[in-house]
Amino acid sequence: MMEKYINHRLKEKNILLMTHIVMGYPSFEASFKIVESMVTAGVDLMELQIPFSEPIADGPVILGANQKALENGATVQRCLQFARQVVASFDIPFLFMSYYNIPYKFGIPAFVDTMATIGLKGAIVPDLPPEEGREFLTEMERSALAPILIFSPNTSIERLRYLAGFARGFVYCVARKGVTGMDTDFSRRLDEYLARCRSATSLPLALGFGVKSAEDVRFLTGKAEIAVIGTATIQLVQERGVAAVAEYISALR
Amino acid sequence: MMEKYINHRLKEKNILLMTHIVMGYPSFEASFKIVESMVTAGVDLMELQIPFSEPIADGPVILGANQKALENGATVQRCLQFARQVVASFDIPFLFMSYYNIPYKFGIPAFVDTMATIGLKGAIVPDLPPEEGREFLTEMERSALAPILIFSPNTSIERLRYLAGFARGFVYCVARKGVTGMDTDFSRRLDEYLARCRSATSLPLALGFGVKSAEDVRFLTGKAEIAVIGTATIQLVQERGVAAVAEYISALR
Amino acid sequence: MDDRGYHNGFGGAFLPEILVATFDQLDAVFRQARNDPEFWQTYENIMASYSCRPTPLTFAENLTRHFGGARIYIKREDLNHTGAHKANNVMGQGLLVRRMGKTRVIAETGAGQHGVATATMAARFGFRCTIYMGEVDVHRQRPNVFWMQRLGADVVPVRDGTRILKDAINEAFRDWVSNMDTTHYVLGTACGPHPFPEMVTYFQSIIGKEARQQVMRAENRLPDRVYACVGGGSNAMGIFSGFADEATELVGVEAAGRGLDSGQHASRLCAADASVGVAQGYKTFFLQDQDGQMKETHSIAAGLDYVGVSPILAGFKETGKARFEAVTDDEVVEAASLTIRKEGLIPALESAHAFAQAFKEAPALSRDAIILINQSGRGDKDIFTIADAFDDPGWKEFIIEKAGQYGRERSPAS
Amino acid sequence: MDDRGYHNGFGGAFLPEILVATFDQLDAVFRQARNDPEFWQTYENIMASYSCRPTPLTFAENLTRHFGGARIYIKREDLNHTGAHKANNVMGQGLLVRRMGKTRVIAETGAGQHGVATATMAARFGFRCTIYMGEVDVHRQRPNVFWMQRLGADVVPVRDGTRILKDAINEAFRDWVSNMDTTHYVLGTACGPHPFPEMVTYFQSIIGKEARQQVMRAENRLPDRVYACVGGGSNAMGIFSGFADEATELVGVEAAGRGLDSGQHASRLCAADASVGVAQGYKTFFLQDQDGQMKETHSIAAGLDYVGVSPILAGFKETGKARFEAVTDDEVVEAASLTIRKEGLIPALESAHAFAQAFKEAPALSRDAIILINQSGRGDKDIFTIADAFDDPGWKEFIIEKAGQYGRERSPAS
Ligand SMILES: Cc1ncc(COP(=O)(O)O)c(C=O)c1O
Ligand SMILES: Cc1ncc(COP(=O)(O)O)c(C=O)c1O
Repeated sequence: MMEKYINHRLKEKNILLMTHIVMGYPSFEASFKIVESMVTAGVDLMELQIPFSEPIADGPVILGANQKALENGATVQRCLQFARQVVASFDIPFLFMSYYNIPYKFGIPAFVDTMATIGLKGAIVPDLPPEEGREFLTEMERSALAPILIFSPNTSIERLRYLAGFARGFVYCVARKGVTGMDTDFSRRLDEYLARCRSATSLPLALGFGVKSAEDVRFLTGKAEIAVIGTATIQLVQERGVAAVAEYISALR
Repeated sequence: MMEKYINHRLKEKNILLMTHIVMGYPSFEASFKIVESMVTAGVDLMELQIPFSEPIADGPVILGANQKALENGATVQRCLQFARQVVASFDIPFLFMSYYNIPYKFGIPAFVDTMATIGLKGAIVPDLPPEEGREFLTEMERSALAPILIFSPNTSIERLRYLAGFARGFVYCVARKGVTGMDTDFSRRLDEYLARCRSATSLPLALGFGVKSAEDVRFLTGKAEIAVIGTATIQLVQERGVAAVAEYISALR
Repeated sequence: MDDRGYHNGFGGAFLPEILVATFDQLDAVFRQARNDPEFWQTYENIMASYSCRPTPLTFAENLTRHFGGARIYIKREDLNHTGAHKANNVMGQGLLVRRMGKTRVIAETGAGQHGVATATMAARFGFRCTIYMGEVDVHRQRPNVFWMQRLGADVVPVRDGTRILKDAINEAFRDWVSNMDTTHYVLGTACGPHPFPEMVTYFQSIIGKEARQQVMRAENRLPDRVYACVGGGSNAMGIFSGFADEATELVGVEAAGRGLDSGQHASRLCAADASVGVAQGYKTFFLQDQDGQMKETHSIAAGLDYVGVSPILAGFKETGKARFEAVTDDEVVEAASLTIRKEGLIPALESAHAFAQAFKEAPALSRDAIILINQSGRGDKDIFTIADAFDDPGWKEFIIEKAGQYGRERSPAS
Repeated sequence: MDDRGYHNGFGGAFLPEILVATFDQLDAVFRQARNDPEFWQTYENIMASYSCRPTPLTFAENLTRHFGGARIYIKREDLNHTGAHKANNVMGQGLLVRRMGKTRVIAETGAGQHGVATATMAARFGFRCTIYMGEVDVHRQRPNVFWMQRLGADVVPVRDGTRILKDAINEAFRDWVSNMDTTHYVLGTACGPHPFPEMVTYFQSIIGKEARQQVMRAENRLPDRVYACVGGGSNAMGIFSGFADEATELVGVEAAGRGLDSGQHASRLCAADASVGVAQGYKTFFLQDQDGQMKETHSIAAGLDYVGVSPILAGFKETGKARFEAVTDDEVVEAASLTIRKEGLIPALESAHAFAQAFKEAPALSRDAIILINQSGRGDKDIFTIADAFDDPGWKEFIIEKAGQYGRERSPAS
């Protein structure tokens, strides 16, 4: 389903953009406006992060957004409600992003059912390798939702293939070691890495971690199907407010 | 010599009084006045203490006087000069009292010679048992000065006899355990102790540590030849000044 | 990594993909070492010549008499170099780091105890060292920060999250995902993703091995009960390892803080507000809310102030292989005070939890019963906390005076 | 008492008559114990089960490499219970107190180390305990005062004299002359009237006995030089006891403070301003003026800040059986700092004197030379002093903050 959407869109655009927000940061109202701006500015897919108190794979910016959202009362229920509203309002695929404890505490089957009911298209759970995710993967499959698996630069080719076996929709390729929000060196080595990813899967590739400028997006065009902008927009909102988002996104591509 | 003096005086008095000062406390001028008052009030013998930084057998009052005197510049030379002046001015026997390090650093023969030259009659060195005092005792003997030995309530009868063998002039019987300046219980047990002391020596007995009132002196009369007043006068000077000394001493006997 | 370290459903390795290869390597090296009979010998030698293993077993004659019940023995981990059982774990991991050819270590620390131990190990092995410590803890545990710095470690105050131990762990993971090629993360307790719980337990099992032999030598039989405090669970797993027999009851003692109902405690195995979850890479009981967000914890003992607990102990809880209890801050201070006065031993406040529970039970046991308490560390490192717990006026005066002196140095004009 | 403990003219027992009988008793009990083969065994057992003897010998691989000269070994007295070699002496004397049937102990303390050790021993043996401590030291060493009080000891601040260690010794003697029937004075070092120097040396000789065996086991030969710091001289006598052979050079290291010419030091065996005298009951080198009045001393290490020195070491000085050196405060801080960073060992500032001198000599020695340093204690007890020596701003801030907190508690209105 999502794969089809991606390929379809790629007929009109050289590269798709996926953006990321932390639901409830800086507030749910603002979150809604950000989504609205992004969709209007032409974003193709979006990650909606359910904030978690221990976001182990996120850097300081997203980490701070998680905390702030929680302090402001971003419960899981409130996030689900927000997602419902967003999915109903905008016509692009939305994915959940969160750490495993959130669906785990909710109850995996119930969580996946809720996602399906709301109309989300998939989920990224960065601390859930397939070895630990049997139940989650089964439920996702049953509901025809895409579990987005993650490739990393130091994943062996055998393991890339192993992961690919569980992936649906697209694969999220982490550009480098480290957490979100640090600079990435867009260079020949990235080409080699993406080629390796490509050899392991026929799914579209999304590349994230450190993508933030039109130049970065240009570099990726023709190499990945999706450029993921995460930390950059949160930083933008912090520095220049929600109003700056639309212009920023439009200028990326 | 001193023994003769004591026995001679005892023909006129029931009990003799020995008092004690720390040279240079509160000042050398005051020390001189105190000696003068005491002699005038009828004191029979006096201890002149050369202050020492570590007066291990003295209680807080005499300890404090030692320190104060040292702070005020009471060097050994100054003390010798003071002693010379006092011996020349007053016609009773004066004894040095100090800890062993003072004569030791001065040089034992020179120290004893100086004592003899000045006209002192003996010395009390509370941290010098005869086992350690061979040289000192020899020098004192040579100069016909009296080393005053100390008996204590827990000295065995054998040792009392051993100590008596080195004693000259009189023996200083410490009334009880502890340091100078604490209360003593003048009771039957003291009688027994003095009887034990008496059995070990034919020398006159001086009793010290805690003697401070006419009542105490009365108790000792007929039991000891000499009552030693130490801490009491220093306390008196501290509380009521040098002028109070004469009256206090006169009232003791 | 085939065996993912599950213990009755607890454990696992919930890792970001970027760390999977690093854990595969760690797991392999650990297995290799464990199967190499010389490795344990090397480990024992280093602990004997650098720390003072075997640590003694002390018969607490006065406490035994005082309670009039069971014979009380104390395993003296307080005598270890750096003052706690933490030394066992760090030196062991140091040997693995050397095997892996890495040159840098990182660690989280709460009380500062594990940070000092790691910085010490790094100095001795010649590794570079970074210690992550919640900003709140940096302030609370300044003496340990001072020592870590003297030992050459870079101490990084963590200003994110609740700025305590769990946040320091997250931050250490963030460093690790960037620097895994050169760097090993020396986790401080029997928690975290597999193989950490097993690996830390393996090194700490030296406590139980020795203690078993020592009790057998002294009494010619096994103890009836063994008490250990439970923070992450490493000292408990260490001593329990020696007494897997049915005959000995294992008692883990958690921090009930201001009471299990107060919301201010750190009990994950005895409290109603704990439940199973997945965080920091493993599945266990966490103190968390209904959404799965971690709660703030409280204990008078900084080293017990943690939201998770060893998955192996969580397994023991489920199977009944160990019994878990919790004691309050007040009970702990009283137990520490009694132990100091009666035996001249100063248990760390963490360890004093084990003492407090043992003291509750000892009087009711018969005079031939034997109990063993693990004194995981020494308390003199805790003077700021203990002095506060005793509300000591002399201490406060001293600090105020000292501060005055420092203040005057700073502003020589005033 | 026939043998009066003279060592080349130093020693003796210059006692007030009231104490003679007490010393006769002590001397007799000590002789008896010494001639009883079971006594040493009992002593070793208690030190093995209550402290962690034998303490290890650590090869300082990194320091050895750093200096490129002699192989450096470190005897780890820092791992003793209560953190220093002082434990050996107090536990030994505790056994004698029990033999004498006394029920109370008193002690002097400067750094607080010996006071804590004695209070610990008293707690363990069930004796009442009073510790005399100069008022200046009570303020400087508050943490130790706190622990002594927790251990049940009565800490009496001595307000007489210079209000430091020597005054505390005088005060302890004053207590003793009043209470000798029930009370034993646990002198803390190899000083004082006979038989104290010999008795303390006897108990501390456990260090040298062990170290000799350990070096022999490691190197199959004796060390070329043995270094120990010299305060009163007990740790030095302890380790030197194991190496009386001609083959090993014994090096005692005193505190040169701000320099031997500064008038602010505590060197009695290397400084021109020391001379032979008699005080505190024995004859030795004292820092005294021409009249024989004791001088003020200075050392960065409170435990070395004493006017006298063991008469046995004074004898060694005269016969050349040992060599004596002195190192300055600055050299000591540098040596401590290097040892912490290179080996992860935190020597007490006292012990760091021995390290400093060894470091001066090690580079010039050949690579097969062996030197042994006695780490008499651990430095984490000294954090207030060490932090000051390093002039650590973070530490000062922490203290100022803490003081602010205590200040607010005191005046809740403000
Ligand atoms: C002395 C001591 N005991 C116990 C603990 C708790 O850790 P664990 O449960 O891993 O033994 C700590 C942690 O810092 C500690 O310092
Ligand atoms: C650790 C340590 N080393 C050395 C000394 C000095 O004493 P001694 O010369 O008797 O060993 C002290 C005294 O407090 C001490 O605490």
